[in-house]
Amino acid sequence: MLINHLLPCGALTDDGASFWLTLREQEKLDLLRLLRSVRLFDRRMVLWQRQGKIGTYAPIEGQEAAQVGSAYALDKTDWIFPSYREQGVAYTVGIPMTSVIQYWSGQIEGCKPPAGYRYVPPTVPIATQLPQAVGAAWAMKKRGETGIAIAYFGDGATSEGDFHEALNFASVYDLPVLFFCQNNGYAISVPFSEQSASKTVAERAAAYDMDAYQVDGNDVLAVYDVVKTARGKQRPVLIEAITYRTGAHTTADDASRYRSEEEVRIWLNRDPLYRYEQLCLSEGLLDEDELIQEDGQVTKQLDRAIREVEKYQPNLPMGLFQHVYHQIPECLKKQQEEVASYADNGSIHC
Amino acid sequence: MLINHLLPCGALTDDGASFWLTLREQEKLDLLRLLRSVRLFDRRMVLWQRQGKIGTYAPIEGQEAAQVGSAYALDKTDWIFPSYREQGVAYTVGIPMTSVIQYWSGQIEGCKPPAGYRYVPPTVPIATQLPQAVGAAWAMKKRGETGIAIAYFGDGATSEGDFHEALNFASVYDLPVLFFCQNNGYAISVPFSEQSASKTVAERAAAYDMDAYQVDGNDVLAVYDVVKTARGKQRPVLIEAITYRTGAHTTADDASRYRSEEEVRIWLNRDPLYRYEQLCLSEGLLDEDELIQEDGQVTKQLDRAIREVEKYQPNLPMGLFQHVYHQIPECLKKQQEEVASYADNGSIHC
Amino acid sequence: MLTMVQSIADAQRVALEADESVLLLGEDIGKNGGVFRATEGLWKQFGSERVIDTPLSEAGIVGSALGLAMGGFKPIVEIQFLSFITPAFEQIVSHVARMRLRSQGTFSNSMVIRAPYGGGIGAPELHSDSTEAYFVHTPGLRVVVPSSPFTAKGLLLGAVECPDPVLFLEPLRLYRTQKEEVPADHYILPIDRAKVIKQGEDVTLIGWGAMISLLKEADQLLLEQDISAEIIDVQSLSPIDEVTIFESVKKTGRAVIVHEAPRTCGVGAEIAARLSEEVIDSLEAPIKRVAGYDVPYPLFALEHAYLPSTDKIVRAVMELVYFQ
Amino acid sequence: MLTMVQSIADAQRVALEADESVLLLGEDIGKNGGVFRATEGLWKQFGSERVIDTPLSEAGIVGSALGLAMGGFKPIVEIQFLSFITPAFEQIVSHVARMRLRSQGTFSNSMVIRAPYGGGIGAPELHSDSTEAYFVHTPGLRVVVPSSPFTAKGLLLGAVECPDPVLFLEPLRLYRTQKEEVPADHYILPIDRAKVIKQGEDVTLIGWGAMISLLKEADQLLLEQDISAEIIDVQSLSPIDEVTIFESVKKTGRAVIVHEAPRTCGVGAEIAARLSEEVIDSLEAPIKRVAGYDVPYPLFALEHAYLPSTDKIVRAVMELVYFQ
Ligand SMILES: Cc1ncc(C[n+]2csc(CCOP(=O)(O)OP(=O)(O)O)c2C)c(N)n1
Ligand SMILES: Cc1ncc(C[n+]2csc(CCOP(=O)(O)OP(=O)(O)O)c2C)c(N)n1
Ligand SMILES: [Mg+2]
Ligand SMILES: [Mg+2]
Repeated sequence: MLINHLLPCGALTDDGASFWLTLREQEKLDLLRLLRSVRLFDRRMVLWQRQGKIGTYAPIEGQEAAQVGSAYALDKTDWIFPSYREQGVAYTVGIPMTSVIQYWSGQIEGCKPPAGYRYVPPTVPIATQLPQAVGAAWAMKKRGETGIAIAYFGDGATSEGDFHEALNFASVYDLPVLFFCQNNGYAISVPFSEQSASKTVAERAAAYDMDAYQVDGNDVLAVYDVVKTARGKQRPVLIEAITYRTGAHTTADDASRYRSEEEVRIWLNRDPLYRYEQLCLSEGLLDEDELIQEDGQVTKQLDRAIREVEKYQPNLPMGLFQHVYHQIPECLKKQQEEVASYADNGSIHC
Repeated sequence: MLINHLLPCGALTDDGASFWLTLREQEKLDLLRLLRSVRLFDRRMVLWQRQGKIGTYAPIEGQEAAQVGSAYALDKTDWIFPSYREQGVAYTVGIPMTSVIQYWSGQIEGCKPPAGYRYVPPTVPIATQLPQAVGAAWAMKKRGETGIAIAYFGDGATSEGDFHEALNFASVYDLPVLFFCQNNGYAISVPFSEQSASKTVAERAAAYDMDAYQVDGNDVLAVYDVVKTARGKQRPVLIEAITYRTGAHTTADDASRYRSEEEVRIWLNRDPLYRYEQLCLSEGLLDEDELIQEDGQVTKQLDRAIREVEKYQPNLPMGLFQHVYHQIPECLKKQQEEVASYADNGSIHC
Repeated sequence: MLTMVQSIADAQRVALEADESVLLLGEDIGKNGGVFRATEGLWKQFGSERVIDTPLSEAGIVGSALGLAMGGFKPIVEIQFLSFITPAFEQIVSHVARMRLRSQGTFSNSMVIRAPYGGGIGAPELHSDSTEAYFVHTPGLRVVVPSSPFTAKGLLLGAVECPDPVLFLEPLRLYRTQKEEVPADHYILPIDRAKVIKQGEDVTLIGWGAMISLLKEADQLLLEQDISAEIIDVQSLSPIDEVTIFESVKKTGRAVIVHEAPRTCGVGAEIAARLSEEVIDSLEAPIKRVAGYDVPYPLFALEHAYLPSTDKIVRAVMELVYFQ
Repeated sequence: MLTMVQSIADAQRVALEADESVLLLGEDIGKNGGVFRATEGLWKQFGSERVIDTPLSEAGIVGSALGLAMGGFKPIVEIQFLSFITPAFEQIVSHVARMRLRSQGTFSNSMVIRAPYGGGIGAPELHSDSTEAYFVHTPGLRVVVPSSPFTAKGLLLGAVECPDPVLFLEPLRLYRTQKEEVPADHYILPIDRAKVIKQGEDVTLIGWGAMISLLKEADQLLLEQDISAEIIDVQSLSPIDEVTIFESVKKTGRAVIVHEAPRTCGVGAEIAARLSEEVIDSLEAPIKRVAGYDVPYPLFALEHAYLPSTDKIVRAVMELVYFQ
């Protein structure tokens, strides 16, 4: 049963209307600003990639509501285990844009979370963050902290063994971990119907005696509601957010090879930003001018951020050797000196 | 819903009575002889291990019905992927006892299936045979053969990622593979209740849109019936046979450390052999004297087999190098010569 | 004229045409033609029964490929990047490498596992690692690395023909950098031979894959210093063709081994160890390795500092030539 | 007087007592006390919140151990046999080894992964393999191997104290063969040092773990031939203490490296490679390896032929001593 609060046209469902009443104005506005900023940011990243300013990039357009809505329900003390496609989550919880840009520019410094954050560096090998999130949730439970760990992953990730092992562990030890799947219909080019014979991701929870929700992932209110509720359970929950990336898998991908324009058009009509804007405008929360003005501010911030990152000076030799071990071992010092000697004579540069 | 044909006392259930009517006398007798022989064989193996004639051994006492009943439903062209605990399966399908004894004596020659058999060498790393069985079933399907692959595994194996990946593959490609789980309640010392939060193995099939059966694994008739039916489907099926090993995990294990005598006693009262013997005796299929006489013959065969194996002469250097590659590569020939030189000077012996 | 990635697609096309039992399995290799287009056009030509888009499940892919091999098929598996072979590591080292031995020759384990690998192209994290040594240390497998479009096709077809399981590593950096005449039909290059690609007198430069172009560049620089280098393309990392390497080093008396993988326990260590055991009395200088450092492959902003370079190779050679 | 397996249990007891954040995870380590009794008595003493029987799920165990480490705990994981670490290989090489680096020092990846390993005890298939080289080739990990009850406790406690992830390999063959005085309380041996366990002049014998007793036996045989061997227990395979090895070989001029793992790309290759790079001018003979053959570890009826033996070691030494 798909949970839906906000229809593609911007009208609230009955459940949506009740939920809307429970929200403070600040929350309503935050969600709107976040959705808009995340989209701006994401589009900028795609542009910068084309301009050669950053490396290969994984766009999130179309998935903003799933990311913003879920992340907005989190606490600062929650553990967040993102995949590589969670720029909207990062933005929502307050990871500096410079960090995100740095990461996609191949600068390891972008992986360092700000002090106090439990935002784990993006995970590239599919599904591997799930058992780790289980462990982090376990640590919280053992310390009696009230908080959760959330693991973000895609529909393709459900086919990996780590998905299964993580859900099994979480349910055996009854740990406060949310498994948040953005089912965007594809693992690169492979549609979910070829990924799995079960029709939904959510129904897999039963195999672990685990609660599950299936939610319209393009509906920021429903996602926010569901994650808030799930978070409160302090138990393992599987959440499937049905969504779609309207862009390519990454900037190196050509999505027209494996899906039709028609399909994309259907999903463009279910745009997560449009519907929430319609709601906010019709509720008189903001007018178009205000929105455009705010966009200008965000754009300025983004441009500052990329300039910041472009100033990058490679930290050599330390960037290669520091933090591999807690101290640089004797044997590695020779290698460190070698790099230093090349950096000094200028034969290594950026 | 647990499928049950034969009660612990030897009485048939209603379903059991109907199934019994469909069996030929030969089948009825085969099952009896197999159950008895397998038990004799298994006990001999434990004894031989104690006498130092073979290495560490994994006994199957208590699980004979699950193994004999399932294997008896198979065809010679079916692919069989056993774990290390499938001596009853091996015996039933006609793998020579000498091979089985050789395997447990550390002689690789015991892994070679007789000509025409698709009986794969026992798999030690838990659950890894499952994806392989999927592939073998796939090969059959692609060739249009009517046959199945069956993978044998335990309850503990359901926690491994390979279990999940295999079931997912099988259902995505709709392959004729039977996943036959002997749920004997323990993975060495860990009870199934700590292995999994789902109460049964069978219910996991739903996550893959797959058919499943849960069957009394100590009831040879029900197991035979279920596997026969499942085999006929030519589709993926998960079968959970509820059983118990009344002995230790292996001859190196001390089961009294993790389970109570009382629990063992309960299961001794559900003995798979006893109940089927009672049925056969009450149906007048054989009398006790005949049984005892046949035991004597089997014992003689077993004693011949172990003597055969004890004559083993290590095949050096070839035993180490042959079949690693299809031909021995140049680099390995030096190593082969080295072994030969030690074998010649007598410093390597058995 | 084909690029390497085209020649790899071509080799697979030829293999699919020549042998009905050949199957392709992997993530995004069908409709999408592979994320690098290494299977471009094959799904269209051969259909989804032979060019199979699989779930995202490397253990499932390799495990079922083994079952298919046992059942008489010849799977060519694509692992999207070498780092993503780790979920299938157990299937490979405990089963694929051993099935022939364990079944005493009864069941085939013949398959090719293809994987793009190596750095230098500014790829995301874990997309540039060179982990060939894990597999070279795993008996029962073969490991083969081409260094040009022409060798890629011939070696890949050699791997397909081989009854043993072959890990076929495709240097990402070479996928599109070079075009070469590649015969359209079926031809095979031996997958157990190293190749002396340039004769020389003073030092032997030993490498494979993407390192070969680097060695050639370094050789140009060395020539300017009147140093004559012999270059060996190892190609077959396992089992390795040691004799070709020994012969060369006996002649030159000096060896520099170059690879991208971390130095410690890399394949360079094995080559150095064999040299130090077998030809030590011909050596006029230490054996040098120019390799990745003993750190995880860095995010790409620092990969230029991590990777072997002509500078590093020339410096190593100089140290050997002026060694006393 | 404790056996090695008792001293390992004792070290874990001491660690659990000394530090509340220490946790044990593994299959059958709780009620059952471990299949080798390496956690005997600990579940009773510390309860199932700290000595945790896990599902049969190595990726789950190691992955969640990493999460626990990030959350401030100090997991000691038992892998039942080293071969069964492969399902966790991805978690180990892609994450455990890198989390400190990737998070730029923010998140801890400090854990100990214990695994019994090695052959010679007639164990079933895949229960005797020595795959330490996979992990030595993985930067970010430490690999440590004890060779006696006393060093086992001190090194294990050193590993527990270390902020880096440590793979702690326990030679199965030594679990119960030797009893030794082991102090009851907490003591630490450095986990980054090799140890010269016997001085000698003519040849350096290099090994670790179960090979140490073999080296001692071989030394006795060599003494009868008036050959004086120096014996080095490497202990810390990664990062390796090369200096201690270099010093010794500079003195003796000859080196024999002994390990159970397949020869090709084993840790012996790395040691030989380093010697051939750093001390070649001190060498009076080739560097020899006595190692497992390049075949999968055989079923146990043939393991005696596969394994290094005193015969093989003595022969190798003789070849070096009479080399010219
Ligand atoms: C273990 C592993 N295998 C393969 C890949 C290559 N890869 C990167 S993204 C991707 C598809 C992921 O699909 P999904 O989980 O649905 O996430 P999405 O990209 O749609 O957000 C693949 C196959 C990888 N990163 N890790
Ligand atoms: C990957 C792997 N991990 C651990 C082991 C060690 N081990 C051997 S048998 C066993 C328990 C298996 O339990 P189950 O699957 O229930 O089968 P059973 O022995 O009860 O037949 C374990 C943990 C192994 N063989 N493989
Ligand atoms: Mg997806
Ligand atoms: Mg069991």
